[in-house]
Amino acid sequence: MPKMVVDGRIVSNTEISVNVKELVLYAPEIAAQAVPGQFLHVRVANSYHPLLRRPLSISSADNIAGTVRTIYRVVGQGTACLAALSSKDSVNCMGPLGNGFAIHGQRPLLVGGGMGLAPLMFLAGALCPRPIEIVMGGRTKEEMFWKDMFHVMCNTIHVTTDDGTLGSRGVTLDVLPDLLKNGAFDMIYTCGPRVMMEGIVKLAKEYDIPCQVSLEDYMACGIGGCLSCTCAGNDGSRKKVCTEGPVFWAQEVMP
Amino acid sequence: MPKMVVDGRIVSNTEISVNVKELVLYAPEIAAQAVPGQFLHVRVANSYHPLLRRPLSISSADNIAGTVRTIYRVVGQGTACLAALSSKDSVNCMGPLGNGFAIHGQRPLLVGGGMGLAPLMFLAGALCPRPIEIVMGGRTKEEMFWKDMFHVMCNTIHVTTDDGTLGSRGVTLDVLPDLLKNGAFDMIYTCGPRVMMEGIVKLAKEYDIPCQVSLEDYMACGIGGCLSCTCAGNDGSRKKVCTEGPVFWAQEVMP
Amino acid sequence: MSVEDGKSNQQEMLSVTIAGIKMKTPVMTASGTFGFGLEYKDFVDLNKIGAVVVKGTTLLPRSGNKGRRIAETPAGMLNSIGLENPGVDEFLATILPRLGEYDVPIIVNISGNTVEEYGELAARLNVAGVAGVELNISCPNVKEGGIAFGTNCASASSVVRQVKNNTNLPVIVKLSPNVTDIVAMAQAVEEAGADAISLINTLLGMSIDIHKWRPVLGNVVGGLSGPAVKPIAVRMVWQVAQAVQVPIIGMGGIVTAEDAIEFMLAGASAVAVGTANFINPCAVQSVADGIKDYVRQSGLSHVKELVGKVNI
Amino acid sequence: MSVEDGKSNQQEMLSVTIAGIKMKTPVMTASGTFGFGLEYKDFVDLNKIGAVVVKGTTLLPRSGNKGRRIAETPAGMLNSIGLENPGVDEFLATILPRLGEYDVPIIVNISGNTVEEYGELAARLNVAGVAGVELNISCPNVKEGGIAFGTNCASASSVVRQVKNNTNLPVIVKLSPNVTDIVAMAQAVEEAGADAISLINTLLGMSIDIHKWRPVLGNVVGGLSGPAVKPIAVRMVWQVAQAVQVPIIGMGGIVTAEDAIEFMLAGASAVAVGTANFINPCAVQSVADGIKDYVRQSGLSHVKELVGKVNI
Ligand SMILES: Cc1cc2nc3c(=O)[nH]c(=O)nc-3n(C[C@H](O)[C@H](O)[C@H](O)COP(=O)(O)OP(=O)(O)OC[C@H]3O[C@@H](n4cnc5c(N)ncnc54)[C@H](O)[C@@H]3O)c2cc1C
Ligand SMILES: Cc1cc2nc3c(=O)[nH]c(=O)nc-3n(C[C@H](O)[C@H](O)[C@H](O)COP(=O)(O)OP(=O)(O)OC[C@H]3O[C@@H](n4cnc5c(N)ncnc54)[C@H](O)[C@@H]3O)c2cc1C
Ligand SMILES: Cc1cc2nc3c(=O)[nH]c(=O)nc-3n(C[C@H](O)[C@H](O)[C@H](O)COP(=O)(O)O)c2cc1C
Ligand SMILES: Cc1cc2nc3c(=O)[nH]c(=O)nc-3n(C[C@H](O)[C@H](O)[C@H](O)COP(=O)(O)O)c2cc1C
Ligand code: FES
Ligand code: FES
Repeated sequence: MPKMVVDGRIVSNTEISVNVKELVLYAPEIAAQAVPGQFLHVRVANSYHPLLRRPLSISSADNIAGTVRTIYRVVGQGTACLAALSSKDSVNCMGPLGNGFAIHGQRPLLVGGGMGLAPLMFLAGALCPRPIEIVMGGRTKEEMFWKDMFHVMCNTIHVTTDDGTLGSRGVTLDVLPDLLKNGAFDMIYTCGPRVMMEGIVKLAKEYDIPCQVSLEDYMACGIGGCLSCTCAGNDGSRKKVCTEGPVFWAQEVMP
Repeated sequence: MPKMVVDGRIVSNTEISVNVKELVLYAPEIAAQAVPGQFLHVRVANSYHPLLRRPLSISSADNIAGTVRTIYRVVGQGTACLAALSSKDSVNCMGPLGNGFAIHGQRPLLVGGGMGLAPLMFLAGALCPRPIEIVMGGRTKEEMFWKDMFHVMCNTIHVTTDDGTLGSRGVTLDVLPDLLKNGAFDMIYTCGPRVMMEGIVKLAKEYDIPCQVSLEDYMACGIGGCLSCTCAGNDGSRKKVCTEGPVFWAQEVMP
Repeated sequence: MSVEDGKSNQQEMLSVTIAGIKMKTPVMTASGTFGFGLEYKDFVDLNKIGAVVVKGTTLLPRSGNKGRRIAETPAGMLNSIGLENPGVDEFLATILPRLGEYDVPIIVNISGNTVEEYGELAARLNVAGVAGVELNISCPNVKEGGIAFGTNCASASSVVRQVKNNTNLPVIVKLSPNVTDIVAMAQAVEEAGADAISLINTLLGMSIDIHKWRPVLGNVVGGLSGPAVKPIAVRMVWQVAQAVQVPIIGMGGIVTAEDAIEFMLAGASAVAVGTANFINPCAVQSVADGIKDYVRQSGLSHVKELVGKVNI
Repeated sequence: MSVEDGKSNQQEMLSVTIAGIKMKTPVMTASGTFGFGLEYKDFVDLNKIGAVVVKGTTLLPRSGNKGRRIAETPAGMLNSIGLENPGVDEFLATILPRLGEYDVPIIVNISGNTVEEYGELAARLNVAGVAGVELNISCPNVKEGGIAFGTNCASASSVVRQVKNNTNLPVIVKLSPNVTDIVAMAQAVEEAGADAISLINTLLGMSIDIHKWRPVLGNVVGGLSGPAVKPIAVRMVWQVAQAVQVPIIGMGGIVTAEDAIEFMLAGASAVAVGTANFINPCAVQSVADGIKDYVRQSGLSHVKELVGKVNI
């Protein structure tokens, strides 16, 4: 599957929560190819400052409309540049990059924390009509706009917030033991903060459920050329998050 | 007269000829102070690239509306950034900078070449209702949009174009000897390419008419702090174009 | 606590003493980018800034380099002003008295062609109203056959020694970044008696006009400054801070308070704002204000608690 | 003239031979920014570019530096990859054969801890399919007590001599810009037998996270590249071009054809695109296309008519 670089016309770039925006790009070549777990590498400004592209997960792709969607949090200079663009602009994108999730298993459990839910959304769409159970965590109610977005695709949604303003107070990890004890999951997919994923991988091992993790790292090229994103593989080799990931089997890269 | 730095709201930024735009800024503090010959030092983008400000002459100031106007040619990165702005944006400006023209003389002759006509426009307004004669030169007809702009303020307009598409074919210098022979000018004001101004100064000397020239130079600070813009004065001293100019008496700085 | 007390505490929060020079804030102006200070008085309250470091001054007046003197580069600029200045006597006679109206330390940046010239300059500037001298040792050295003082430990030392013998004022030595081993240079000048070290001067660069096939600058090469050089400057400050005891004045691409804090964490006791004065004429003040906010928000009681605190 | 002829003329216009290596265009890839070339094959026709300079290769595999490896800076970036690579044997066994499918010169960038290691690397790479070696002499040298080979004329010379004794391939020497006197370094490696000189490697820099009070990079310091460094690189190319006979490969911040032309006018016979590959994955090709347009529009018949033509 060839990677591409295209100027995607912005269909919309709307705020969906505090400091979170949803960007829809018309990029039919990418939309036609993208699979869940892959990402775009976005030139947020035609400028030397910011200089580098920004990796953003594909949250869905509409092959008929020719659009791809990303959901991003405005955290720094690059995402602020992106947030300033509007529907008359276009934005240069490389994609679809990286390896996606393996769509195995009949009883998937998805666990996402914060913006880690972005790639899981595309995944949930692809897993339909399998019965999907998802655990989503965030700091506070405002971060859980995800709930409505996953609603149609998932059978059961468990929400945790750090402050208890929505769902149960605590973190995703807190609700997991009970779920795993009672459920009959045959695949766990997870994306979120490193510590969260490490905890989940430990539990998955305990319950002997195969687990796929989606990693993040600082990236320059996005296509395996610079080695800025490599992580230690359990086989002693280095793994490039951009091309060998961002989705890995837990046993490849997690302790 | 204190210098200021303000965020000027863009009232309009319209194309008035090929690659030439007219920018009207709401900047009442500057509008109230500005005199002909002074300039703005404009931060064309809130970016490090381009890094430096761009000096642009004030082409008019409306004290009642609180606006200042500049007319600029898009020649490189900085002016291209400026050209991309629209009326919802604002632009950070230092001004009014530099020394203006001395409004002496009852029979002024103005000679401007190309974008050198920009500061002369503000001057013409200030010289009214004195009878003003102006010689304006440019490469071709399209560059002579100035004619209509000066029309109401000037008694007589002489136009020269390099290709003869408007007015007489040639350069401003060609029509000057006749004008000086017949006219009774008591002041010459000139702004334009260096060679043009040198020729005019030579003629002014010949006819013993006082002459003011407006110089251009590459500027970093615009306020006398960096010495990037200094030129050799005839008294052996260095003159800062940004603060001691841009308007000089010819005998101060010209051969 | 009254409002007055609050205010004065806030001011105390930023005050520093560098090489015996008391400053209200750790934010100075970088030589050559702020004229003699007076040029900026409409934009900055000179009574409120750390120190004014004036334009490089020489024994005799200099008219500087011919032709175009600045060029813009990505996130930076090249300059080849060539030390245009009215000479030290004119400075003392007409400029210094006008600066006397302001309550701000005046530091004079000096450049000589020979070791003796540096000494002579320092001697003449050993007067009331001058708070210190900053030796610019990156200019061509005639006696040594064109090798800059700033790239040779031995000649840098002799300049410093000569100056120290000729003045009671604090002596700040400004190092050139165009060297293999900035630490060796810093140690050499410290050893020779420098009271503080300024880091960094400009990096030697060049731009070519591809339409004219000519250098953009009249002087062919020039000094690179601005945000582009910041990572190099921060690195040098950090390296030197490990190796010397004297305070470091950090500079090179500081535009915002965040930039200044980076230098302080790396080991700078004070900072100077250069090229940023051209972008924002109020930069010296806004950098200081931003540092104050940061210090307060970080729950610190004084800016000096930042110095050298980068955790390796 | 048929369309075919026109095409071939246009291609001839750009062909250059550097140190005996025939290239279709003067635009190469900079080591470490283009993987082994294969990573870019969806974006660039490898058969049409000047040369692929592969990632820095060492005798044994290396896993590179820990922690964060890149940081963005104004118009530039810092990297501290730390020479992660699979080792020369793996390169020869599995990567080089795949590169053999393409009609493009492969230049292998090598790094050793000792003079002997450089020699050994060169010997192992003296095989068909490798067009030349590029010596990266800016990495820490264990034997010499941490001083980089690239900052000392004598050790640079001995590396070059050792490599020349161990290979028949053209030897390109890549110099570090972190030196006081780049000309002396260039002359030393030319004298020792270098067939071409690459200029410049990255400048040592540092960024600090002001919220965490920690260096941004896991390795504390890193190499600065990108548009920010271009003026320094152009200056060094120009200085070295006055002083050596061997061809220079210019690099440092080249993003556009205009940038590349600036380097060629300064004296580079070829150029390499580095950081720009991250911004525009087609950069190598678009720079070459832009040079071709420029050459044609300038009424020149060959790109080499630009080399060193800056008019001082
Ligand atoms: C494969 C992948 C997919 C991602 N998908 C999403 C997504 O769908 N939605 C979303 O909101 N965010 C996502 N991120 C994180 C996103 O890339 C960063 O938030 C973004 O790059 C921040 O840029 P900035 O300029 O605003 O922040 P700054 O902090 O100013 O960025 C400075 C530099 O650090 C890099 N950087 C900062 N944070 C991260 C990070 N968390 N991961 C990688 N690089 C970072 C930037 O790219 C830039 O080079 C993803 C990251 C990766 C690696
Ligand atoms: C006092 C003064 C008044 C001016 N008034 C006007 C005006 O009213 N209308 C107008 O169209 N132009 C005017 N100019 C010229 C205008 O400043 C330049 O055209 C503009 O700076 C070009 O910027 P750029 O980034 O588009 O071009 P670039 O060529 O990309 O600029 C590169 C650098 O060179 C500088 N530069 C380029 N050309 C000039 C120039 N001619 N003079 C000074 N600096 C230059 C830029 O400021 C910038 O720092 C004036 C210049 C001065 C000094
Ligand atoms: C236009 C200009 C003139 C300068 N003149 C001097 C000088 O006279 N003496 C000196 O020591 N440094 C001089 N410098 C260097 C600055 O003081 C400062 O060290 C350097 O620019 C790095 O800081 P910056 O990036 O904040 O500008 C000059 C810099 C610029 C841009
Ligand atoms: C991520 C990265 C990795 C690099 N790795 C190497 C390397 O292995 N060997 C080497 O000689 N240079 C290496 N370099 C330096 C580049 O080849 C080049 O000399 C430098 O980046 C300047 O060019 P640029 O500004 O176009 O990137 C690396 C640069 C970057 C940005
Ligand atoms: S981002 Fe360049 S190798 Fe992964
Ligand atoms: S532009 Fe700085 S002194 Fe004139």
